[in-house]
Amino acid sequence: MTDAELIAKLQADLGSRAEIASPGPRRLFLKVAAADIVTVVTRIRDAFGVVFLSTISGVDTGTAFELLYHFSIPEQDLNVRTEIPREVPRVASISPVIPGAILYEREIQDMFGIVVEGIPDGRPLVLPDDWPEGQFPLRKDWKFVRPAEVIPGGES
Amino acid sequence: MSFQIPIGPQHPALKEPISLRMTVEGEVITDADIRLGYNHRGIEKLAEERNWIQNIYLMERICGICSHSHATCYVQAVERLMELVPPKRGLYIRYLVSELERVHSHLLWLGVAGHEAGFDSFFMYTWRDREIVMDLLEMVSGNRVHYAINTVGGVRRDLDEGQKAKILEGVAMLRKRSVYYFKIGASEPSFVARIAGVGLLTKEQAVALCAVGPTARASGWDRDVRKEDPYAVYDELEWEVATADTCDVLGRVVVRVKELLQSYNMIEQMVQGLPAGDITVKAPRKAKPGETVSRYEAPRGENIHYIKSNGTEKPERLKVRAPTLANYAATVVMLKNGFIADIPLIFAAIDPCICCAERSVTLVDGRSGEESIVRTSDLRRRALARPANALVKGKAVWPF
Amino acid sequence: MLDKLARWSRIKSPWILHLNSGACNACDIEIVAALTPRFDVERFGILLRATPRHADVIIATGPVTRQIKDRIIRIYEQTPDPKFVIAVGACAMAGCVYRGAYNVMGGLDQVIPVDMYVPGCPARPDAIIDGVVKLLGKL
Amino acid sequence: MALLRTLLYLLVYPGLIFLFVYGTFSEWFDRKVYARLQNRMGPTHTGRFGLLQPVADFFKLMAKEDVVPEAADKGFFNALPAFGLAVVSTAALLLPVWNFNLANPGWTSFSGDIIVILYLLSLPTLILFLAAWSSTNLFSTIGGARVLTMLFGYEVPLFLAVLSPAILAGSWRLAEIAAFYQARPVLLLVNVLGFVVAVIAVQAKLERTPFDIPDAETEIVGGTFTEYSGKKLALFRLTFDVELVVASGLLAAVFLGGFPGGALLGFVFFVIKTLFIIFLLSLIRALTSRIRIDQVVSFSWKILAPLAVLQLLITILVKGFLS
Repeated sequence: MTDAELIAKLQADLGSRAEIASPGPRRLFLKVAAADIVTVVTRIRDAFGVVFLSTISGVDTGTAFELLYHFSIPEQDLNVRTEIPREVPRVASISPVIPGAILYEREIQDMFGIVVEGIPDGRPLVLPDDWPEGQFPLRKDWKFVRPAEVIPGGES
Repeated sequence: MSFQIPIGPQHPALKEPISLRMTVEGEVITDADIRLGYNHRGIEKLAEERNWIQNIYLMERICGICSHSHATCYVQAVERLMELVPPKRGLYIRYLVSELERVHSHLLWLGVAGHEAGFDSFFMYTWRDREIVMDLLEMVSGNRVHYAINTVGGVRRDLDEGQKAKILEGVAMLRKRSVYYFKIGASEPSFVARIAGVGLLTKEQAVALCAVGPTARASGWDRDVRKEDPYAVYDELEWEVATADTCDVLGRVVVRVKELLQSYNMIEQMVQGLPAGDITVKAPRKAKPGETVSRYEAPRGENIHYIKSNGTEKPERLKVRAPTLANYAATVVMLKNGFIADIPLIFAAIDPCICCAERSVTLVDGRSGEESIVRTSDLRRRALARPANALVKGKAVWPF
Repeated sequence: MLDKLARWSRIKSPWILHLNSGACNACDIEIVAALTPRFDVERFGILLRATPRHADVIIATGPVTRQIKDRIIRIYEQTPDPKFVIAVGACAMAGCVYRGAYNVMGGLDQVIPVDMYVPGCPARPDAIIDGVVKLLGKL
Repeated sequence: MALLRTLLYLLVYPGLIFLFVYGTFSEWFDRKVYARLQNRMGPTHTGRFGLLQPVADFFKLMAKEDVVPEAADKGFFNALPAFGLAVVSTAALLLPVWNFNLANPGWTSFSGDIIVILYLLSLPTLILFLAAWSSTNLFSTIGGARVLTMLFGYEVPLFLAVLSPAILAGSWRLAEIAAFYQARPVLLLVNVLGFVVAVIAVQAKLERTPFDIPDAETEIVGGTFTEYSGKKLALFRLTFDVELVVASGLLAAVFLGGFPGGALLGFVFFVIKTLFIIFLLSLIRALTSRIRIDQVVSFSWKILAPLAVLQLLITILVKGFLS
């Protein structure tokens, strides 16, 4: 299936729920609303056989969080994008649909502080155990201040 | 009687820090849990503070074994963002190094598999041969491990005739030796008895759990980014995807051996068909705003970089998904109902590259009992959830 | 006399424990490569041991992540005296490219005392052997 | 004079000092063969050809700090290494190393000493298990359980294999068995099958690849020795070296016709024959990979034990034919 054919089919199937763009060969970007994410993922899994989730990327755009679900099928890369408001960082889990997604959802929870609702096993995990609560390193407004280093054999 | 044994974070079978916690009944594993986070360095945050060129060197240091994979995947993405077309000769040299790296990584893995099975002679022999490919890499790039041969828009060093001849010579030698050793390895009954039928992962499970690379291919799923999404030179070469259908550790060995032989062929084709011309084009300092996804078949499986640019010298967001991470879910399935003795083998069979997987990520957590490496808020909930976690010997002092 | 014997045996039989404190693997594979036929450190009586109780020399790589810091201190304490620590690679010396990242301590000497530094990113096997030999020369 | 002679026997040759020296030498020999088979040099720079390497290891460990884990059973933990060494050294005294007067046996040679030596060789295994158990480390505990499981596997084939030459010789005294085969060397060929079984079983007894399951470092770290350090570890290593000598000496005495020809020639025979067996053991170590514990048990009972029984049958048939 070529890119154009797939776009046409997806557009016909998903209708107004998704905006589809293709910035380069074999790369498709779908934009869906946060509320629709589970529906769309279920639909593309069932109708198009998209079962392989490569990863989920989070981006802090400054005004909102953007989540990208990178799926791959033999010929194309399908990237489903959704935006979540910064004030209410919540998104539904797609783990019931794609079991392999759980790892990436946990990562998102830890690094961005986005609450993934309905995640089967949502223990906080990414960061060290002595990590302070409420600190999310990949948010743009989070800055790391390096503590003073010890100079071995020196003063202090 | 069931009790838990911790494997790691410092364990001789794992050259990298990771913690596996196995619940065992006698010698049989009933449950497995993986806790990462020991190797989390925060590279994705660092990458946002460095410019496009500096990031190449940071990406290389995500992992020492597949350093070229990450750098190449990143450079591919940046070139797409900057709309650069590297010259053909540059691409050939870049992917020549890729295949040499695959050879070194697979030889390394075969040796490690032998070592995990207690077959140290096999380990010594494959690592001796690995030195040949290390020498070739050093000759091509000037470095044994972090090759630093990529740059945005091409590669940094050219090949001359003498080097080409040496590569061909080295590959011919390696092919001869590999074939011989694998015959021996395949006919050593105690080794085969250890790896056949161990760590089963059916094709359905591999698909459901999103396994990648040789792990998926050994379950009969012919997924290879080099074929699916042929980047750069791979559609000009003659090769085929290596698969096996035994779904066990033996199959993973077979897949890697087949890939080695394929790589030797590809290296020869690339050296012989090396086009003339420049090796690099000039790259701008800033990339246009935009985003791209770059895929690359690393020795361990599919490698994905997602890059978003905001038009400055630095990336807005750089996301790395290393192949090992994708295979962890499958590993937990493979470990269940195995023997203690099989843990290192099964775990090694996905060729875990923990530093790759952990440049930012972690997953399933597994510690409990008096060793609180879990958060205290979490401890209570887990204590309630799994009362069977108590240790048989409460006073035991763990060496690790 | 006994002291002399002990010192001689210590120089001749350094058993090492390999410790990865969050390195990128490069130094680690070079350490393992030092065991293999081309470099073969067993010539000098160096053996790679599995547990810290048996080790004399801890060879550590990596910039020390926050998570593994406690483990490193514990392994150091479990190693019986006399013990020596070699920091292999630029990361273990000062953090290398990870310097300034939020999750690394930036060097092994921030956590445990270090006797010898082996530079390089990664350090070559020859350099690692040289480091061990120089350390033994200090005794 | 007799007292001095006995003391000399006990302490110098073939007693403790000789045993320790020869034990370290055989460890060197084993390591060197193993390394050469792997394309490496092995110990080279400690003494001539690295001969002093095991000695250096021993002294270094003796000079190291001795850590006793808090949770360990201290009495057992401290006593067992010395006890193990004592047991294997006692077993060594029973070897017919120097010239025995068959008509007038000394107190180290008596009818039934072959049984005693076999039992004395079983004791280190039990000591190892106790040592592992008393260190209360989880890896050690698993190692200890594996030690016992393996004992269950290899012990019976070893006994059957070693006893069948004795049945053919019609004696339970090592010196007499050796003398029997020295008189009729052709009969040694009858026991070839038993020899193979015994070599494999001894490999298992000494916990070397492919049977190094109790201290498989990639699985359970240091296994039984995880918590041992310093002097105690040194003693355990020495125990294993001496056990290697004793076990190969036993095989040489039973299967290779003993050590004839008086003190000097007997000594030369002893060295040659034991080194030959140690060489075989090193060969097995280099050429195999570690097998699983369940595979050990099934291998022992499905292959080794039937072979040993077959050997026993052959022996009985040959004995009937001879008489």
